[in-house]
Amino acid sequence: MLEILKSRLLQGYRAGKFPRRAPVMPERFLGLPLIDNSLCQKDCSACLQTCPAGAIQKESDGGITLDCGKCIFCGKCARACKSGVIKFSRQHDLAAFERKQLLRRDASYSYELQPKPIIRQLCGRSLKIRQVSAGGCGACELDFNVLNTLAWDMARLHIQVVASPRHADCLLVTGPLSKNMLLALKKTYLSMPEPAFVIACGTCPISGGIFAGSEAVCDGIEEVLKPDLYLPGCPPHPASIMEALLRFMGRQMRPMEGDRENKAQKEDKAQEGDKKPEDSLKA
Amino acid sequence: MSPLIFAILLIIFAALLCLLLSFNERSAGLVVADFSSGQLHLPALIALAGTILGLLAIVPSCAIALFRDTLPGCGEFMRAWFLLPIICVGILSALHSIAYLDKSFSPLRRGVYWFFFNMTVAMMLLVTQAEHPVIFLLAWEGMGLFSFALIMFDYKQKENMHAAWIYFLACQAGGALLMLMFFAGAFPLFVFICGMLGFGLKAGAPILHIWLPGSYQAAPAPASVLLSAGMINLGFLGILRWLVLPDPALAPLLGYSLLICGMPGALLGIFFAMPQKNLKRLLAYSSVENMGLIACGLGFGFLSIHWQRADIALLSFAAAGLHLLGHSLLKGNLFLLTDHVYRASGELNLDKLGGMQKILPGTGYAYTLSAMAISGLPPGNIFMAEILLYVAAARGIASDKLSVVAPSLALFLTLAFCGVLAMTVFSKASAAIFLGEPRSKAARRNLAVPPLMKRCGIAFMVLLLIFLCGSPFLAPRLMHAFVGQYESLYSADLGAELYASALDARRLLGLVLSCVLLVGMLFILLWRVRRKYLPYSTAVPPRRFTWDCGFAQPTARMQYTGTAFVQPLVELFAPLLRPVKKILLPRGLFPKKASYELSCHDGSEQIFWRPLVNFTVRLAIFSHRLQSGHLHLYVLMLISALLALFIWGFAM
Amino acid sequence: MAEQFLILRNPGAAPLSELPILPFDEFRSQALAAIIGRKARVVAFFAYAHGAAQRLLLILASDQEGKLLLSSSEIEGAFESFTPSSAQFHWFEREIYEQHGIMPKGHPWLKPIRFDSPGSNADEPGVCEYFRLAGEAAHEVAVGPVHAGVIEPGHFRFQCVGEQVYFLEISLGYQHRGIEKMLRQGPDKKSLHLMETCCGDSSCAYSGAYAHLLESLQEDLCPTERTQVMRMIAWELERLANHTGDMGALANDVAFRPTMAYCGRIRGEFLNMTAELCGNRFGRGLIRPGGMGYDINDAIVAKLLPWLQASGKELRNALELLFSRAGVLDRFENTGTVDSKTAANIGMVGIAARASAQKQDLRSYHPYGWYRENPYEAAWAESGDVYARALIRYEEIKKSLAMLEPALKKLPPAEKNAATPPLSLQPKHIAVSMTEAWRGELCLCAITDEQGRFEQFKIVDPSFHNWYALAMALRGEQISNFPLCNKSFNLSYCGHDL
Amino acid sequence: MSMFVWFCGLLLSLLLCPLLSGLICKLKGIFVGCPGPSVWQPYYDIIKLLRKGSVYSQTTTWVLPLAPLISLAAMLCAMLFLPFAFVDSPLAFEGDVIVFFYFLAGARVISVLAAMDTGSSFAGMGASREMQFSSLAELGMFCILAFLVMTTGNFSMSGLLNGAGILIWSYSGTALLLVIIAFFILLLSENCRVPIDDPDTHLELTMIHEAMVLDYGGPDLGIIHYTAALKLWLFTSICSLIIVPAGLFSGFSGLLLFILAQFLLGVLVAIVEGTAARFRFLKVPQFLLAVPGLTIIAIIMLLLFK
Repeated sequence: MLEILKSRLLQGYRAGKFPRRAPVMPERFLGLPLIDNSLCQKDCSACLQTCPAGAIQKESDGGITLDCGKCIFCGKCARACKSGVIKFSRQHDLAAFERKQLLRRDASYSYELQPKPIIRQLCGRSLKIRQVSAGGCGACELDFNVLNTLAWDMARLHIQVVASPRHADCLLVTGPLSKNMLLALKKTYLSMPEPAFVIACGTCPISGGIFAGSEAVCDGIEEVLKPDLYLPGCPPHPASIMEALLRFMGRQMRPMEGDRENKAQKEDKAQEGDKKPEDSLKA
Repeated sequence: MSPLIFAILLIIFAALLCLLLSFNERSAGLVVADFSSGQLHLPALIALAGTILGLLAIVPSCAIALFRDTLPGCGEFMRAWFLLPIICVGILSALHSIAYLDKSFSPLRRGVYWFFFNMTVAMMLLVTQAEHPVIFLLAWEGMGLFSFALIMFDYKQKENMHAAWIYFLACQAGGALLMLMFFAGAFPLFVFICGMLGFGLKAGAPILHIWLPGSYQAAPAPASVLLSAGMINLGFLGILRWLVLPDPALAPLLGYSLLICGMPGALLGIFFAMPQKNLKRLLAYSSVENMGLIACGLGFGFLSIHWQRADIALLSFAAAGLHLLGHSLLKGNLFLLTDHVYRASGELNLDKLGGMQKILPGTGYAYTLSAMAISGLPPGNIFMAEILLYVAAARGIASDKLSVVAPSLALFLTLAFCGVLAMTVFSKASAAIFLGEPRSKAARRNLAVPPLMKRCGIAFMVLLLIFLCGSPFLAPRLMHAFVGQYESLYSADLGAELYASALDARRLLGLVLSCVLLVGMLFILLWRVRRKYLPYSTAVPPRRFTWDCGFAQPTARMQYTGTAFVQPLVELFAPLLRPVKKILLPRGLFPKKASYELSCHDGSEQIFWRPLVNFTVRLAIFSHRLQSGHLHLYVLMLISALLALFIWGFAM
Repeated sequence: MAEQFLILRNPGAAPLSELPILPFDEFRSQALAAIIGRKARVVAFFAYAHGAAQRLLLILASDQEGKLLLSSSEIEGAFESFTPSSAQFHWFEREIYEQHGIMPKGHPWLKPIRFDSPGSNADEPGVCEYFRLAGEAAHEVAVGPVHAGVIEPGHFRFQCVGEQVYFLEISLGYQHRGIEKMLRQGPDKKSLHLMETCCGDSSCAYSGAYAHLLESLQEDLCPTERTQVMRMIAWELERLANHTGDMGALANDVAFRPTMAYCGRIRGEFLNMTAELCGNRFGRGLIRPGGMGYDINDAIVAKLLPWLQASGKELRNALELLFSRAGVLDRFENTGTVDSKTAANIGMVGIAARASAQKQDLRSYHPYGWYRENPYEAAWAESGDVYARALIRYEEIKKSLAMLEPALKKLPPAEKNAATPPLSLQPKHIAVSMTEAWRGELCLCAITDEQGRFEQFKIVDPSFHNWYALAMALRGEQISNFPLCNKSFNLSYCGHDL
Repeated sequence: MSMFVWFCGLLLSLLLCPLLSGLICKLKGIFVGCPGPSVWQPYYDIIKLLRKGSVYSQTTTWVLPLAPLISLAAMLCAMLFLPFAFVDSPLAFEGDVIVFFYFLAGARVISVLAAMDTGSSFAGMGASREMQFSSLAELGMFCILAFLVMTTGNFSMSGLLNGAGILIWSYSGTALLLVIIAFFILLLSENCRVPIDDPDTHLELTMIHEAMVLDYGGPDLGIIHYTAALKLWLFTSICSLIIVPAGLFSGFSGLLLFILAQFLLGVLVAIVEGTAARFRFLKVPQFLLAVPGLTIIAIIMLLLFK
């Protein structure tokens, strides 16, 4: 007992500040891509050629569209682009309620912020999640699991993982939906009482991600289930998942567009001074 | 002629007529009524009519005895109390028998069955009636013999014959002991021991219950009902009528011995019921438990008289009486319901059944309710008895004297532990039979169950309900009866005590019933709220599949079997139960086969009877050696015997 | 009969012409002789189509000599199974049968492992003939593919009576994504990312092994000394993060909340350190063939060092707390035991093998990269139970922490930024590269065609060797101990299913 | 007046019982260094579940849909006999203890049957464990009852719990202490707490209570959560009533103390959960058999020193 108390003193109170304070993402973190099509060279397709996931499309007007639902956030395109059309910000909030909102053509942030009213009414203060891995590499699961740890402690924000789909409000799917998981995913969804929601967590369930095109996968879950929330990322950072879940529950109000990036950076600098490194990184 | 004698004669007459007609081919094959499953033949009709008319004839006198307001004639009340289950169970099992004896039985066999059935009933009635030892002994012996014939009705199966022979031996031993009891009046202790053993044999006392599980399992279902719900009680009647009544001085001794037999009996019974796979065997062991508890109640009552605590005594007697009736009806019902299951599936092995609720919904409700009731859950007839005994024991615990506290405490804990183990046993049984998915082809077979059988089940449930609601009124009357019977035992004036206890019991049972009613009302209220006001529950919830982790092909093998359900408890009590496991473990990295089989042989057989038999056999072999046939050896024996006598003579 | 093996050191490549192609009987007898005589282990055994012919390729590792032995044989449609002689082949032969329909004759346990055509005839994944415990009292407990926790899918079939497990069979394949197939004709722009997503928690080990593989196939792709150190940092951070997470999970399974909570958080610290290096918590994009995706500058070193020290201290404290609780040790000890004989029979690798007294660690016996110059002494234990596997993790955590600090302090200076040359692999070569991922031995094997493309690419994840050990560990165990046993192995589903 | 206080106690118990579970979860969080779920989380969960739909399995019969409400009704009826806020229940009668515990047992049996009704191996596993552990716990419970009967000479819930006042503490405090420890073990076991069960685990193979209700969703599950919270409250109530000498407090101070005592016991449960590791299942029976063991020692002490 004494040892436990001693240990508790040493370990300290380590809960993260999210969502009260914006998370500080690592220096080299690749978040929301910002596209400046005005700089795009017409005859250049360096980004297209280098993208391993085929997320970039050249549009007829000369600009490009980056599909976050396909992007695996490797950053190769930003390095390949000599004219600086593509930049990856350190912004973590990537989730969207509609698939088409993931197509990025500019630097604005125009995601819908409010979920369907029923979700907020029902799950605003109690969201029970059943997670299903449908193929994939297991990294999304790991980073989702992180939300259970001290630093994130999603239980304090009314989110919990439950054992049975019968207990769940929401199905969180990761992975590109391997053919072998098709039936299991359907059965899990069918086992949930109404109303049942679906979250596609990670690039894989949205489009198949890096595995798109393989014979053994279905290229995302859309052909089986219509997700109520799309969260790109490979894997999404815990902060992204957390933000997405909160937004899904209708509990996270975004600061309006425009000043977001600046604000985040300012906060960064302000925090760096007074915080220990481990604290700033954890959040 | 009293109605009882008339009934006995009528039943015997019907039996003889039935037997006579059965041997005549023409009349034996004469069909009187046609049911979906079989026909009712003339002899059977006669026997059936005899039984039912006879038993119905007793009802009025029985009712008068039970509800007469004045105290005298308590002997009559007791007799009526023991007659009550025989009447109920007799009529219903007779009706069930019609459906039981379907086309597969030849008319002759039916005739024989009915003969023995009627004779058994008649002898049981005679046993309750007999006032003279010789008649009693004759009736007792007849009851044993005729029921022996019923048990060996299905004589083609070897194990049935084995069970029947053990039963026969037990009956003969019991009869012999009782004979000794009646004709050795000079030695009270000897009389007592003989009587206890003799009647204990019939009442399924621990160790002496050896015949019980096998014969219940072997007998045809209606006969099992007769045995378990009617005959087994008569052991207690014997003890009350022939042991205590003639010699009230035996009461304290009887109290101790009943309590000392009853508690381990109850525990052993329920322990051995736990791992049983055969449904009827499980019920048989549960009978041993219930008999143990009844013995506890009676024993505690007699002890309390000895302690001069009339209030405790009265409560205990009322508890024992209610328990006896409740057990008879519930056990009868459960045996009959088990027969429904057997009819529909041809299977009595718990581990192979499952999902029968969908095939036999009515049976499922009735079984589950009866199972909950027999494990002592409220609102059940057994609970009504047990709560009285609990209160009695608690009053004993609150006493100042250690000699009172210790037995009360032991009884209190025995009751609690038996109760919770019985809940385990019966939730295992009803879950394994009725709930989940069928575990074998048999459970999926869905053969027709004759409607008559089902109606018998309904009748049982109605009777149970009537007696449940009547229990607040019956309990005080039981107290009266016992006071009247054993008035000589009480030293003080009983009037006030009796009045208070009767009031206590009536109030307690009434309150329990109203609590149950309250729960029912609360439930209905909650149910309506749930249905009406919760947004999504107004719609009919979709029926999908049990959550199977998303696996493609879940099978019925993926549910707990009855044995698996109790496995942890059986392992925990393995030193007591000594389960015999035949396990072939999977060997090596890629095993070819593995298997598991568990059986629990009767504890008394292992610990007591087998060593006893072995010892006897060894003794016999040894004495056989002395009989070698050599003359000189006999001479030597003669001389040594003479020598021994000489020495003894000198020593004196 | 002289031994005919192509001998390589890890990582190594050789022209395909040097690979002996033996008649099957000789191939078989030599392989078995090497397994018995040289105490060699099966690292990989697979079939591939070479033109019209079907070839079997076997890679053995002799730990004491630090050598890899390669041999091959041409067969037609079927061959005599090795499994009855050596159970190490068991899973590989099932894979061969499933992938190519080549029948290993006499295989005692031929069932699909990934439910992928053509060898598996199942309509639905996971549906096959399971071993049964006979007797009416016996029942099955089927768990998965969708589990109660947040873990990957797999199907576990327990043969039980009540709480007692008599047999466990594990059926995987739900995570099958066809990575090996997608890698053929590479390397292309996807290849590295596919390697990193073979098994999400071992991204660095995979990308490292892949880098070594390409570096051995292309001579001018030569990692600098600084690169070697940086890779080691990535690997050991990965190891630390995963071992820490596992210790927390083990604590969780015995419901010991303090250590579970602390380890969960500290694992995050290690992941965040990795993210500090490359922006991704799993080290994606950090290691690439020929060099590193990102450099470690002084600012990062200054940030990481105190961070590492603090986290290390907290971690030691959390683990000491765990190992000091009698209740925890009681749960750990004698639970899920795999004895050393079984471990050797099955051919277990990694921490699970080291916990069952198998002295094997690629960093010691087949050193590669940084470990070549810096000898590493493997930790091992005897008892083979959950306790041993936890203890090995604790020892390795201590060792990793001890390696990381000096490495970070004394990073070799950055060399003049020489651009990595474009990829052009040697044609008609065979290359094998193994790294000790945190779970154990990870083996990549590539065969290039005339254009220097991958004609065949084989991945053997450590879990591939170890899943059967988990099944063995559960025999005769209580079913309630399964989560604990499972966590103590913590095998990868996706790494196995690929 | 006292009747009004009792009624307030009853009402507050009905209202506050989920808060106790919430508090335990919160404290467990704080114990390891994070905020933990909101104390109101159980309320949010229950309200949400009541508003959701449900799905029933084709395998199930009448037992599954009825069981949660039967359990709740039985539990509600049983709690009428408790002397809330140290005031004797107006419904008390001799023997109501038996009704109380048998109603609880009935609730347990019906939920076990409901679990078996699904035909799922997990539910069967949970049911089998529940029956095993509760059989042993019941034996302990009745030992404790016997002890209380012995000390108070009364056999109604109110008499037993309120009677165990200053007197016992004064003449056999040690015995009472043993009994309280024993009862606390029962409290942990009956409410599926560490070290017997882990309410936080979500692994099918190790759960007891949660494994049994895997197939419930929506309103039924909400009712089950509430019933579980109520059961915990009933047990902490009994525990606090045994500990606190009744005569000392009356009226609203008693009510206040009563509520406070529940939450203090909740803190104790949280501390146990925060520090203990869970037992192997094979060891649980030994742990549970300690209850009758301790109580019988207490009874012997009582007999010796009375």
